[in-house]
Amino acid sequence: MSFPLKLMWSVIGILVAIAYGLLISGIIRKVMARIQGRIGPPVYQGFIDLGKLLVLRTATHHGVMFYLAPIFRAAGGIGLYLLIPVVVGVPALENFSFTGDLLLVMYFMFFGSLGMALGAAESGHPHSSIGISRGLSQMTAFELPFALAVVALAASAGSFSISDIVMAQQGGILHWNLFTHPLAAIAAFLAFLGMNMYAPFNIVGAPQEIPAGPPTEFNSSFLSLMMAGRSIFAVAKMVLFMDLFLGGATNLLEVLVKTFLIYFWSVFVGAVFPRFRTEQSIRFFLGWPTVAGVAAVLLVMLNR
Amino acid sequence: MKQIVSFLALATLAVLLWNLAPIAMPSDLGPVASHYVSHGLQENRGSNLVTSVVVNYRGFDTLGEVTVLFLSVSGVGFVLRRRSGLKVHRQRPASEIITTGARMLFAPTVLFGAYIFVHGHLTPGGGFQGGAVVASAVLLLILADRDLVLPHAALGWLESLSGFGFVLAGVVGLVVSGSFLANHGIIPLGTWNRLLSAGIIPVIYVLIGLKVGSELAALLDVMVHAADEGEAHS
Amino acid sequence: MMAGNELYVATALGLIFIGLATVTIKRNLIKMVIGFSVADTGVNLLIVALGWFPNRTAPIIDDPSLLSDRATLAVRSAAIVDPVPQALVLTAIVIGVGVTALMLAYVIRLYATEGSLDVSRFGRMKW
Amino acid sequence: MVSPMLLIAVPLAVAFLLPVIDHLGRTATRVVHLATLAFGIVVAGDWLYRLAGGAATAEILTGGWPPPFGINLRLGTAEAVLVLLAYLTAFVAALYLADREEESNVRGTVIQTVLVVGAIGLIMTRDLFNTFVFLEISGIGTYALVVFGREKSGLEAGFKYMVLGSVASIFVLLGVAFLYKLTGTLNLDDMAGKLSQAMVAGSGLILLLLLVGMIAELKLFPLNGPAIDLYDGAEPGVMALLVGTTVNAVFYTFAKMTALYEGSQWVEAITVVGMLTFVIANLFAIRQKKVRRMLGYSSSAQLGLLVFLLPFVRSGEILASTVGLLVVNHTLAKAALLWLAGIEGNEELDGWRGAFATRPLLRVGLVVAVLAMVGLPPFPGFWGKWHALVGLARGGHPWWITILLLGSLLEFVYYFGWLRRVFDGIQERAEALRPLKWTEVAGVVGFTVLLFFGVRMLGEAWGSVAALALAAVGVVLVLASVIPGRMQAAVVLLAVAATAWRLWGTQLVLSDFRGLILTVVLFGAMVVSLAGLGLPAPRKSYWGVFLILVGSIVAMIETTSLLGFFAGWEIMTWSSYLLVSSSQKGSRPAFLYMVFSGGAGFLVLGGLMVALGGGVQTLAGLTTLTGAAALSAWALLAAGFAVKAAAWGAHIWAPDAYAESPDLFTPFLSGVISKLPIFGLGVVAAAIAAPAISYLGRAFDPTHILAWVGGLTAFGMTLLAVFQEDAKRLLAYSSVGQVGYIILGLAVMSPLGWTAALYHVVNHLLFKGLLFLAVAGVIYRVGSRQFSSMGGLIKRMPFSFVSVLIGIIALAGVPPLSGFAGKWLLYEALMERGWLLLTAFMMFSSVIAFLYCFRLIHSIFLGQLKTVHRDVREAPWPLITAQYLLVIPILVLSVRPRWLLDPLQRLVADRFGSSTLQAVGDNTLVSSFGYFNAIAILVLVIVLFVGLLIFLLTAGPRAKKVGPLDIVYAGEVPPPPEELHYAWAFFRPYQRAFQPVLRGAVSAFWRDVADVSEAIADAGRRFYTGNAQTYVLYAFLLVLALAGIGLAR
Repeated sequence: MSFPLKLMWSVIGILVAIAYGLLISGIIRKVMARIQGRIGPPVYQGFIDLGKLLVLRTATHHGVMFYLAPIFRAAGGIGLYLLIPVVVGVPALENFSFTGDLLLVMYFMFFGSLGMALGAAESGHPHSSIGISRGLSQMTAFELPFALAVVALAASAGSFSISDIVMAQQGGILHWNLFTHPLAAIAAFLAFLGMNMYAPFNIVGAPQEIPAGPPTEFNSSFLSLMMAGRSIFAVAKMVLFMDLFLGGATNLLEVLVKTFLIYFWSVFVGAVFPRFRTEQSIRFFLGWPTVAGVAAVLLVMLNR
Repeated sequence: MKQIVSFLALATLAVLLWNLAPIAMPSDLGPVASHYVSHGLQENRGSNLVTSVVVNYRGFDTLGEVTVLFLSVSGVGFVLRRRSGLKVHRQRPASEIITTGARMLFAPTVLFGAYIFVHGHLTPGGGFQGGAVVASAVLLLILADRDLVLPHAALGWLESLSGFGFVLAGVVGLVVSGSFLANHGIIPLGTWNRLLSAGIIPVIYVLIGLKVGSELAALLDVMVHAADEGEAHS
Repeated sequence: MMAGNELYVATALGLIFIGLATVTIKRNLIKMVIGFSVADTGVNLLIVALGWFPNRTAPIIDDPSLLSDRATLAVRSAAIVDPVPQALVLTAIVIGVGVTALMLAYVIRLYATEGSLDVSRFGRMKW
Repeated sequence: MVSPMLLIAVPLAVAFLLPVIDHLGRTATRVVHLATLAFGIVVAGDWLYRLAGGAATAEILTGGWPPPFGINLRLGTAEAVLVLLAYLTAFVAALYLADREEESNVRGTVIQTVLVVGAIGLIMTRDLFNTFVFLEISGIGTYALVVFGREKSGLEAGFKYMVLGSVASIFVLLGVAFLYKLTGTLNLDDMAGKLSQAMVAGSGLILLLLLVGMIAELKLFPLNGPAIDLYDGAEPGVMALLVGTTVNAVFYTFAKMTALYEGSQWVEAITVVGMLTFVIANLFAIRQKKVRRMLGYSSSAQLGLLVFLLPFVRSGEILASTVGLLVVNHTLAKAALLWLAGIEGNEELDGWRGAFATRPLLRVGLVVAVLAMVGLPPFPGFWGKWHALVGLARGGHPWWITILLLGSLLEFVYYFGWLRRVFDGIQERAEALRPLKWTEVAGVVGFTVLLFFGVRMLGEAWGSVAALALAAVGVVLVLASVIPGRMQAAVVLLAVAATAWRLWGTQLVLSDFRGLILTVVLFGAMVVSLAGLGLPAPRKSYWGVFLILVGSIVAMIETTSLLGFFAGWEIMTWSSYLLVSSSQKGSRPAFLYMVFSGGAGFLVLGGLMVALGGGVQTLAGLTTLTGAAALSAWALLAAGFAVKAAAWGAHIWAPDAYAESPDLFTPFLSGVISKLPIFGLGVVAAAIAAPAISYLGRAFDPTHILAWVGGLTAFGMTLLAVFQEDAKRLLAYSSVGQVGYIILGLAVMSPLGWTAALYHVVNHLLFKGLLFLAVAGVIYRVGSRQFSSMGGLIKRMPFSFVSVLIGIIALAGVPPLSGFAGKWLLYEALMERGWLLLTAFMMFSSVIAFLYCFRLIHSIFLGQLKTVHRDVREAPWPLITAQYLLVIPILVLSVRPRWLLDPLQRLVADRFGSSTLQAVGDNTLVSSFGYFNAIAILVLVIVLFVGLLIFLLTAGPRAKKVGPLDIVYAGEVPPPPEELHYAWAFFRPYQRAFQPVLRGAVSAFWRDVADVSEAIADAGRRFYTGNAQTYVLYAFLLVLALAGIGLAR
């Protein structure tokens, strides 16, 4: 398909993804509220916030990096989304996955967070720095089980290409990596909890401790851009997990269902557990999830 | 403890060395020795073969020997150059008998020593023995009178020149017949069993005698005066 | 009348033993020096003994009867003892004298510095 | 020409006359004395010249009779060398002692002269009893002279020495007499011929007596106690004289005597005693606190080494000239050191802190002498040791080689421990020192200059004009310390640029391993020297030594021979050591660096020796090795290079060395020096890798070890880097970690793995050099390395900030910069190899790298600006320029990695065949596992970035900039920036989480190694009780022991 057309499709995709991200986060907040016996905000609260932030009259910034931070954030989210094929086989929804393989995706995940961290750090607010310190720490921690899982999958699929991995899972639910590589799945989905940073791993935002964490100093349009970035980032991650473990998708509906399930998993956990301390969370990821991951890799090696 | 160990070790060592006894038993003369015996007289005309070995065949050893003596005398002088820290209670002067005896014996002893080293190539003894006898004469004088002051300058000159003479003789050999301390074509060898024979050997032996005599005398002097006040004279 | 020279060798070894024993066991410096000269004497005696032969004269040719050939002045090799060890001994003795003299000088100075002749007092430098 | 006899006769005659001459006054004595020695130098030199020119060996008769009837002497090349050496030393020693002769007297001069005579007699005579006479002369001379100056200690030492010496001479005399009795001759050659058939029962004992006597005279273990006391107690100047005369002479005498031991049961005894002395003396020396005593142990050790070699010389396995080199080296270096010890005058090792700080010439002398002593190139000792080892290797004595190298390592420990103190506290020793007479310095200067004759051999070994030229300019710069530092940097820049210009196109090609590394080196050197225009040089000699370093590296890369390679390697080691030590607190880390590098060097040497034992001469020839030889060589080399690369387990030296080395040098150390082990692995070790790895077959693949070592290094160092509070230490750990990735890549042993590793070599040079330079600039301006004392500097040093930003993005491997390609290649390679766990492990540790990357940039540039830094300036322009010289290639690589990858592919192809890495279209790299398109990513990112920027600028209000303290603070006035900046213990929670693995087991292990060996040394040296009688007893026990062993045979 021609390049402009592809471009158009991806722009649409991006917008949809952002919307979906906002929506889903709204749902989550609602669910949480209900679990805790509150009424909670309306489902479309996310859109309201975004709009409000966009139309604010004043904005302050602390310097170049600070200014660029939201851009890093958003670019990271959107870029990640664009690197992952949403529906393999449908060119319109394969985005720019030809640019690179899973390794690229894994590294690109950090692009946004790191850039944003730089900006937040320039704000000079101690809470931002503390939040970043925690965020990075946790990030590295859940990277280990995730990496192990990815290596297991890639090894068995014989490729780092997401499309190939998806293709390798075609032909019925039981061919999904979720079931063919249960251990890898366990490791990855536990890591996923950390990626989403809901309780018990919400140490970065950590309301009662460091009010908003890194974004403390951000306001108005900066914040809006960040929100957008974060939500599309979330969607992208879900799509990635879908491709890796749930055999990808053949149509958008399937995407919706699968991603929602994946997301709900973290919500479900988050609703039940209180927050970890940073070192606890790190130790957690280096514990059983890692063991599961190692086991998964060893299994793959044996099956060679 | 250590003493015991040392004793045992030494005892074992002695036993071990006893194994060498059979080697030490008389056997035939070695090749070198028999050469000296069969050609020594002809080559050096020195009746005293030991002397020809000492002064000619192994003359280089003897030069070293003289050097050793010279060195140790200088060494003693060097070590004793400081006089600090020694207190020697003066003993009373020697008795009349000793002084007179010493004076009486001095000249004959020196003469005897001279005789020995002059006849070194004919009769037993030689430069070293003669020199030692001469020095013993000096010792007699010192025993008789501790405050005796020897003519250092003269001794020094004698010492130096006689030593230098020895080396010179060697170099003459080198120049004349191309070999250090050689005994050919410098002085006619003469006939054996005569005082004037054996070429340069007696000359060297006289020099040695003078050197040894003066050196030992100097040595005695330094040692006796080791406790005296003031810096040593060089 | 002994055929070999066991007597000399034994005596020599005995002297060496006594000398070295004195050196290693006596603590008095002077006695150590004496020990050395005793040992030296032993060695010298041994050397001479090495050149000794039963019933031969000293290597001094003072009468023609010792000559086997008057023309070449060749000496009957069976007539005399080995002259070489005697030459060596002469050197060895003189060297011994020199060393002893130096040792005594040392003792004088050591006594002057330390005021004692006990060898164990002179072990400051170690390890 | 003059008869050699006069070499003895003249000084002797003079000695006899001196007392008389002295009546004319002390000056006359001194003039005559010096004149005599000068005469000797001339004659001996003339003879040496003729003999070297092929003249016949001079045979000298005495008494007019041929041997064996008369005593004869000989003057061959060996004798001539030693005689010349003796006269030279005596001459310079006379000068040195001249000003102390006031408190001495003419007898001192006489004894000095006779000592020379004794030495020369010993050297030249061929008669056994004559040897004894001269032994006594030398002995008595020594006894007499050691009371020179320092009477009390001299007397004590001298007396012990005399006692043992007299016992020894009794043994020798007995031996000689009995040998005469056995063979009927006293001439050495004659006797050696007759001895074999004259052997009878018990005659072994005779040789034993002689042997033990000589062991005592040679000062070998266990009879070296008094000799060591002598070094301790006597006037150093006198000891220098003895080293040059008596010591050498006695050694040569023993060398002549070995003819008698031909085929006897004592040959092994000689070997063992020698080596035992070498190892034990060196071991005991490491605990010495007194300089001169330490030198005594060292001399004993050196003698031991020489004696150890003698039997191999007889058996023809080692050339006599080899031993000669060692003798000359030891004489010159040890004499120089003794004179220096005399000039400095401080007995205690710790008193040497900052010694000669105000006397650069003497300091250079000290360094040169030490380098020569421990056997480093280009000094003669190195060539001697090398050829000796080669001989041993050819003869098949691997264990002797091992022990010898261990002993040499101990030597490193105490000699560089000494230098450590000297380099320590250069400031302290500024007080006025007593003025020196030229006569005192003459010896040091003269002998250190003489030591440089080894350079000739260096030229032969290298044959690289460029390298020699660079080194030469370096030497000039060292001596021309008056030139200001920045100008020297300019000279260096020009010299390196010229070299690059000369080699351009010929050697500087990326598609060849040497070319690649050479490019890295020269580029790095140029960048650093450019930066040097902006920073003050840490030491006057800094740039000179730096050029020597560059020269040695160039030579190492260009050479084709194993010898040339190792010579370059060692010079690289010591020159970099000097550079590391040249900073304020550099001395201690530099010491550790040197010891570990020494160990690494010896491992490499061991590997090379295995190869040489297999008859290999050139690097190219290595490929011919097979089987066990290949494996052991490979293992040793790999181990050596791993240690030098500070791989996990041997990494403890690295952080301090990096952190404390001068800011100007760290980029080079990290960017270039740390790559040389990789060069070694790539060129030397890899050449034999194939047979080595296949040797064990499927049983076990040794590359696994290398791989996991690399992996552990990468992980461990990265983790440690996270917790550093010091910018340079952080980067230091990071560097070592990065080298871990490279080692891992090489260990994969596949085309892709190598491509990854080499790509990373270049990339690491670029971004780590960049980071170190940027940090250097910051440190230069801020005056501290602590994160806690920085912060918010982005406002003051924007350029440095940008450099660091680019640097960390490239380091972290985050797309779109060049780092990602490296990581991608590595993972693909690991997956291909099937090392899945390692892949995940590396992904993990490379993510941990983000932590310290962020830490670095945040704590320095972001956060709150300290009040004191309100007006710091940007780093000096040369520094910035240097940084952007590195930024450009990074960006280029980010756009088109293929510009580097394609040559690398070709490079790797000729070793492994082509890799699975293909290029689809123009920009997409495809491996068997995955793909990525650098340009596409870059475009994607840029488009998004620009788009969003435009959005941000247009949509929403115009943001207004607010001050750093204008932050959300619950309506309170925020505290001063010092308290707001969150930099100290930034990753505290992370540290808590990893507590279990951070116990520092490795450093504990090395500490134990050090403690144990020191404990052994301490316990061992009690053996020297200091009691004369005990020492005599040792002599008896030695006889009995050897007799028990030997006669049992």
